[in-house]
Amino acid sequence: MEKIIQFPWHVPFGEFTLKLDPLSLIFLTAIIILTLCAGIYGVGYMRSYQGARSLKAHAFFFLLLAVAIGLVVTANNVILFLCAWELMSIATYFLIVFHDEKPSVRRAGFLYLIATHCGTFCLFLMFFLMARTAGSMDFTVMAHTTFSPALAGIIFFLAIIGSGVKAGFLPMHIWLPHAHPAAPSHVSAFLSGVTIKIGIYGICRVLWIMGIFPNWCGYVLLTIGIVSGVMGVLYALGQHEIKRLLAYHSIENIGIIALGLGVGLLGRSYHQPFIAALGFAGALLHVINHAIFKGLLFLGAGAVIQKMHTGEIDKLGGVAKIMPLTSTLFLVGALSICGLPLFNGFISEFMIYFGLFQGVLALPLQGVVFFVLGILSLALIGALALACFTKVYGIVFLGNPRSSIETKGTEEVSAWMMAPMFLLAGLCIWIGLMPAVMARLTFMGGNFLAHMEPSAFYLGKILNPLSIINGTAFVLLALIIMLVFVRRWLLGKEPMPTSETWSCGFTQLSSKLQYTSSSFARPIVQYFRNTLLFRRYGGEVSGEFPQKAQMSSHVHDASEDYLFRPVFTRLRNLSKRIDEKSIRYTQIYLIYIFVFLIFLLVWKMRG
Amino acid sequence: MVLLFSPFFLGVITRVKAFFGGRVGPSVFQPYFDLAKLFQKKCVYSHTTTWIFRAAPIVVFASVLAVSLMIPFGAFKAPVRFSGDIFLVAYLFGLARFFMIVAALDTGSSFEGMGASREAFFSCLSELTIFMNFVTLVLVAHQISLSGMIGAEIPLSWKLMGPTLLLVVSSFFIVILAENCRIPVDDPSTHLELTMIHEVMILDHSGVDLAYMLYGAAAKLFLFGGILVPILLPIHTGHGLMDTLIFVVGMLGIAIFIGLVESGMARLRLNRVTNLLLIAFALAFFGFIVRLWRG
Amino acid sequence: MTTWIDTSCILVVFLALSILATYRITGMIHIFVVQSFVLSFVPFFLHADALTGRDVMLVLATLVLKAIVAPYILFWAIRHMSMRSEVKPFIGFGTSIICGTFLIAGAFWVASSLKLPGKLISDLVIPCSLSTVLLGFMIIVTRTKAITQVLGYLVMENGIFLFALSLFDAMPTLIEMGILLDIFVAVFIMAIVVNHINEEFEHAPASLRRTKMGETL
Amino acid sequence: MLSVLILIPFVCGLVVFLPMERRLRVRILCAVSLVHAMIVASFWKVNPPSEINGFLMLDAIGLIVLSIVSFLFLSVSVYMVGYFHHEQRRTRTFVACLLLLLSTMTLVSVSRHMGLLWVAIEATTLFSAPLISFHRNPESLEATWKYLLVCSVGIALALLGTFFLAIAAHDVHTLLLPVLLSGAKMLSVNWLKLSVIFLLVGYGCKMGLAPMHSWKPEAYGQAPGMIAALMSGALTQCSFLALIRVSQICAKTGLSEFYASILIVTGALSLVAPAIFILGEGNIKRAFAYSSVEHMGILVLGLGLGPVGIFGAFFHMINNAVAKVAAFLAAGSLAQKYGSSRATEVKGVIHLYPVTGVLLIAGFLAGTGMFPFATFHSELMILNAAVLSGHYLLALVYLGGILVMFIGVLRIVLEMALGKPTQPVLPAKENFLMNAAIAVAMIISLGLGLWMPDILTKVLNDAVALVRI
Repeated sequence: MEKIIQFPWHVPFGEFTLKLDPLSLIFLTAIIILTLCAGIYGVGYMRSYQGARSLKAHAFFFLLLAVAIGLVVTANNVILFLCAWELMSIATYFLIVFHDEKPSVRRAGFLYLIATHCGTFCLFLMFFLMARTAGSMDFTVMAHTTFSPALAGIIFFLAIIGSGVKAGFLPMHIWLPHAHPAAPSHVSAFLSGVTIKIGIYGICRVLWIMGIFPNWCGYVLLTIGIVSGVMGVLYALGQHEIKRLLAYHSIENIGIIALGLGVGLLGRSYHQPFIAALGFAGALLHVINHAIFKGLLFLGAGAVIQKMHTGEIDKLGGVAKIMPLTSTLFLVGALSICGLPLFNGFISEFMIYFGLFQGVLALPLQGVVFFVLGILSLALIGALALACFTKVYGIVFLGNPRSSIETKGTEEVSAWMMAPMFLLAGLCIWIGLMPAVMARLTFMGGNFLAHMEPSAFYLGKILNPLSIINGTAFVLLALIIMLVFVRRWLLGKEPMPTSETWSCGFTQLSSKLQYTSSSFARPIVQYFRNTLLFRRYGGEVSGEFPQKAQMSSHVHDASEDYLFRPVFTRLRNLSKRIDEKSIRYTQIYLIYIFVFLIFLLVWKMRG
Repeated sequence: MVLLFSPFFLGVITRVKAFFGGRVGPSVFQPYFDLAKLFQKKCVYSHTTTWIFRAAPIVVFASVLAVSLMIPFGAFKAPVRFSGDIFLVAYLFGLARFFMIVAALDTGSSFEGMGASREAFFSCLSELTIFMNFVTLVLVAHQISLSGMIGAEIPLSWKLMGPTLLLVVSSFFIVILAENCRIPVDDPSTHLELTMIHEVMILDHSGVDLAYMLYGAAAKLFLFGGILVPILLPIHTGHGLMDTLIFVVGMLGIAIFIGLVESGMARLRLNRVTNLLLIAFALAFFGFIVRLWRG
Repeated sequence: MTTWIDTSCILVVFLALSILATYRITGMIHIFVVQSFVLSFVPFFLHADALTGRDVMLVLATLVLKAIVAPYILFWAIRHMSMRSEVKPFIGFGTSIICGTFLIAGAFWVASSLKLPGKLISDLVIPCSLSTVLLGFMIIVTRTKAITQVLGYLVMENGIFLFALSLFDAMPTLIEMGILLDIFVAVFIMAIVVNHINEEFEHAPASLRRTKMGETL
Repeated sequence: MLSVLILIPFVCGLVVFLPMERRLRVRILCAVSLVHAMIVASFWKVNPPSEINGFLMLDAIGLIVLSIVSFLFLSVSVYMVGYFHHEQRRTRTFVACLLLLLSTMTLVSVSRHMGLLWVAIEATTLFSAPLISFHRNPESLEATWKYLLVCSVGIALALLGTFFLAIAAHDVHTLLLPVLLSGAKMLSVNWLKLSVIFLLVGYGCKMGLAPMHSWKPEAYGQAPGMIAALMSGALTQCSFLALIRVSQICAKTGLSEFYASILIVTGALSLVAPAIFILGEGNIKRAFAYSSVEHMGILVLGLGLGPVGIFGAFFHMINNAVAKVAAFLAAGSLAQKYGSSRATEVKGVIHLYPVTGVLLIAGFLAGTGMFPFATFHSELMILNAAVLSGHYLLALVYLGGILVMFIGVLRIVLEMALGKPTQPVLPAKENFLMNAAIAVAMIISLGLGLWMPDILTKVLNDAVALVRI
């Protein structure tokens, strides 16, 4: 199953060794799918900028990114891995700042680079610690090395931070909701679908290499998954901009993936191979699934933004009538991301649920408690995601337009942009209805991560329910078709009468009176207001004939607004203050020298 | 089975309510008449709506029917049984809910949007409770399939895990009320109140579509009852007809009890509903803890 | 001859200390001239019994550079800039002297722990040169004007030179010439810079003069 | 051959003082650096014989430094042809000092005598000072003054250190390096220790190590871009060469531990100190200057961290020089066009001057150690060395310092490179020669990052072997 390719490469400690194992294969699948789709889409999407700015650089960096990511997941040498990792970060940066005339985009890019750099540094340290123990920079050699539990703990910690920044675990996620909306849509799709998954790949690779971790690592990973998942989707509910919302959903899905990995890791720690394989396989399948449906959603959102010239959910509405195909495709994506049956999201969530329930039955008490928390949060995530995507779909695509948009009937985006969306939607449904191929592949990956021999027994144990689900899905489809026919038979062929929306006779509706996304999400956001730091500004109306009043509400991202930003600002101010002081007298410079000299003399010449 | 009996279930509830309201009330078969009437009518659509609006009733009804395949009714074993079908059940209901909400938003009315928003919110909490109950039941029965959970082992479990099951049952009952929009949460018999949830979402449906929706809602209530009854009445005579009879009696009992609750309680204020659901969750969680304690 | 060398060493340190205590720049330069003068005759005392051409050359070069050229440039710079001849210290003169004595004590303490391999010319050379270096450093650090800093640097170089004399036999001549040359050029360039600073200073806006340049000049 | 190499620029430096046309001077400079570079290139094939009683000799370490110096002068002189196309200034002192600087820096890299080394380094200080005050405004004069003062004190301390070394070597009777190394057993350890401390502080001033670095932001901020490039790329490496020589002596006398601990402390300070200042900085050249301090810290750390670190340090010398030359030259081009190098006044360069903008970003990436550039590898090697030798805390400090520096410089570079363009003061087109000079440096950095030639590996290994015990 494993294939190693070697090329000559002359850099210190570097070796150009590529290895294809099940893990890389799974990630490569996602990469190839999305590179193709985002690339083709980009051709259409970027056409409107032709002439206005140079697209060559953009294309170059896109391809560079694709190559670099391919290298990351196949590299078998630390240095090569890190090189590709850095290359990926830089290429991503230049893709993000395509619209560099906007301050928000520049800020997003800045934040991204800092965040990714922090993460990369943790990886440097982690890999070198591993290399020191293993005495080699080769992943295969490292995998055969035994690490002490304390070191394994440290490495785990560094891996979580290093890769977690890229993946967008809470609270290291702050760059993510800025960067994804800033980039052109196909880049967002790629970022969300693939680039952040590379963080997951990093963790997976470390999990594979290390073999044995202390038990607490699994619990930490599980907790991170729970927190990221739940908070991600809650934040998403509070967003007003469609791509930002999708970005927070990426955090949520990364949380689900981390949850799966945590299940796998705990299964491994407690020597429950089936649970381990299930958790890992579920996480890996979710990696592919998320790449597909999130790609689809971002591409759809991009199409909407290109036609409507805004991504503000509360300004959109009724897009389904203007872009029926896009809206249908977006619906497929939305159903998939909510993890509903018939679509691919369900399959991976099913596997993780299955692993969790198996764990509840097999693990000791503390494991049971954590797994139950996992089940509950997964349920909550599912329900909240559903709320969120009914909101997006309902507000953006349905109803009446909320601001004046001049349209001439239906107006779809070009074929370049439609084709990839069709492909992705097709994949969603394919995996949803016929999960066997992908399940087999990811289960193989799960086995690989769980360090167990592929066993037909376990494979059957998971494929069997999946095939029944498969059957049920077809029954459901049959039922739907039957009901359609019943309806047609009952209604006859003639066209149905149409009228205004009735709403209990509550007519005379202006499109401004429609429910907006903010009001739709308000009960939930209000309910979690203390967790989310949900704040309203203005909006008090008083008097019998109230004056004009304004109201806005906003969900603050706690880790950004109350953790990272104040620290950075403080540091900067401090730095400015110190600088002004020391600049005034040259003599102070000389005193530094003198003091240092004395210090060295006292330190070294005492004996 | 479901198609046949679910409107009857609804009829019983209405009848009980009427009885306690001091009225004679409609026949227990009245829902059948309603549905038959609706099936003959044509639909009226708003200009605002798209195909989503037309598709939603079909999907809702279809997914509820698909769920029914996984639930045993007395002697009738569930046609689809596998380890892990509980997720499919939960998420099929999710699919139904998704389309219901989206269809409501499709009308572009603030009225229906409001209902949709509430539905989305409350379902989050009830989903939590449902899964909590599932976890407890799985721990009790050591099986991850619905048929297994509420199947053969329950009589034994009542002896060992009586308190747990009692808690699960009570919490599940609240969920039934909430998920099916019964009285303390929602009022199924009125439209024009600013505090309702389910009914307001289907305001604009008419004719066959409305029939599908109503039928789906009735079936859903029936299915929830179907999950609850085997836990409450874990009597297996081994005789097919007897078992079915016991099941039917159980269902009737639940219907009557729901009717009683509806008659005896007033509708809760909307912001109290969350508390009710949280109480349900707390009950479920308590059950789980008791299970762990005994385990 | 050791007596003479000892006297010279003590004198050099004492003169450095008195530079620290001087109020006027011209006064400082005068003292510096005396110090250099004393210093330049040390090679004579070193090899009083057998004077070589190298010694004579060294004495002459030192005398010319340190006692004539360098002070001349400094005076020239002062005249050119028409600056007021007051020393502006960061810390008062009294404090400076007390600190200076402490530095001397420290230098002697440090030197006590260093044993010179080979033959010693005088056991005072190393502590005295260290003291001079430290005092020169102190002049640089505690006085505000650029020209006093140049002067402090020169005092420091004198200290180092005194030290170099103790190594007279170990080091090739080339290096000593290099040192002298370097000192010369250093002073030269510093003077030019001081000069330029002054020239540009006239045209600089007032705000800049106060905030940035004021302290260094 | 070596003395010729020193004499050519020296003589030409004197010739340039004669009255002649402005352009001609720059051309002479170009020609001299070209010849110089070609001769140095030939040294990679054939090692030149030693001269003047072994005072001048080229070993592997010297070869590395000499090549850096030569390359930097070549690119700077090419750049200058373009630069003086727009600038109407007197070039006599400027070009003459440059040539003399080249001569003295060559002397530094080939001298095998600790005293001669000191003389040469002192001379470089003197010739570089007038270059800083090129613009003749109060700020640049003030900067020159600070540079001179700090470096002179440093040089004085280094001289004291050299004297101490001479005392330590009393029984060897010479400061010639080969003799010192072979007679290492005869050195007096106590005096050697004292000497090492003084030499480190003294040359550290010149190199710009942490507590002694304060002249750097002033000088680099005020000097023209090309001078800053030369100073940060070549001049500092000359002082580092002196520290390497000290390291050689220490290795032979069993003082490696002693020296390494000092180097590590100094290096760590050099990583932390600029990080404190960089976040509040707004001037790109000053920011690069802080970055230069940091890189000096990295070099010194590498030198103190065992064989892997030493290899990394030598490699980093080359990489840092090349990266810094690109960064400073690009910043210099902008400073010439906009009359400012503050991020508040220069924006959107990449739209107005695409090539310069790209080169600026590339220079920044190379300077902060991002992958396609070779700096990445050398920084990584030194980190690896820290981990291998068990200095975990140091590794953290190292990464923290680099990170903060990255953030600080990134902020400024991005503000300048991207965004809505501001109008330049001197609305000239991009000059081909200026950009070409930067681009060549960038290509070298890129090339080394992707592929290390065998000959370079060999020379670096030779150099490491010279320092190792």
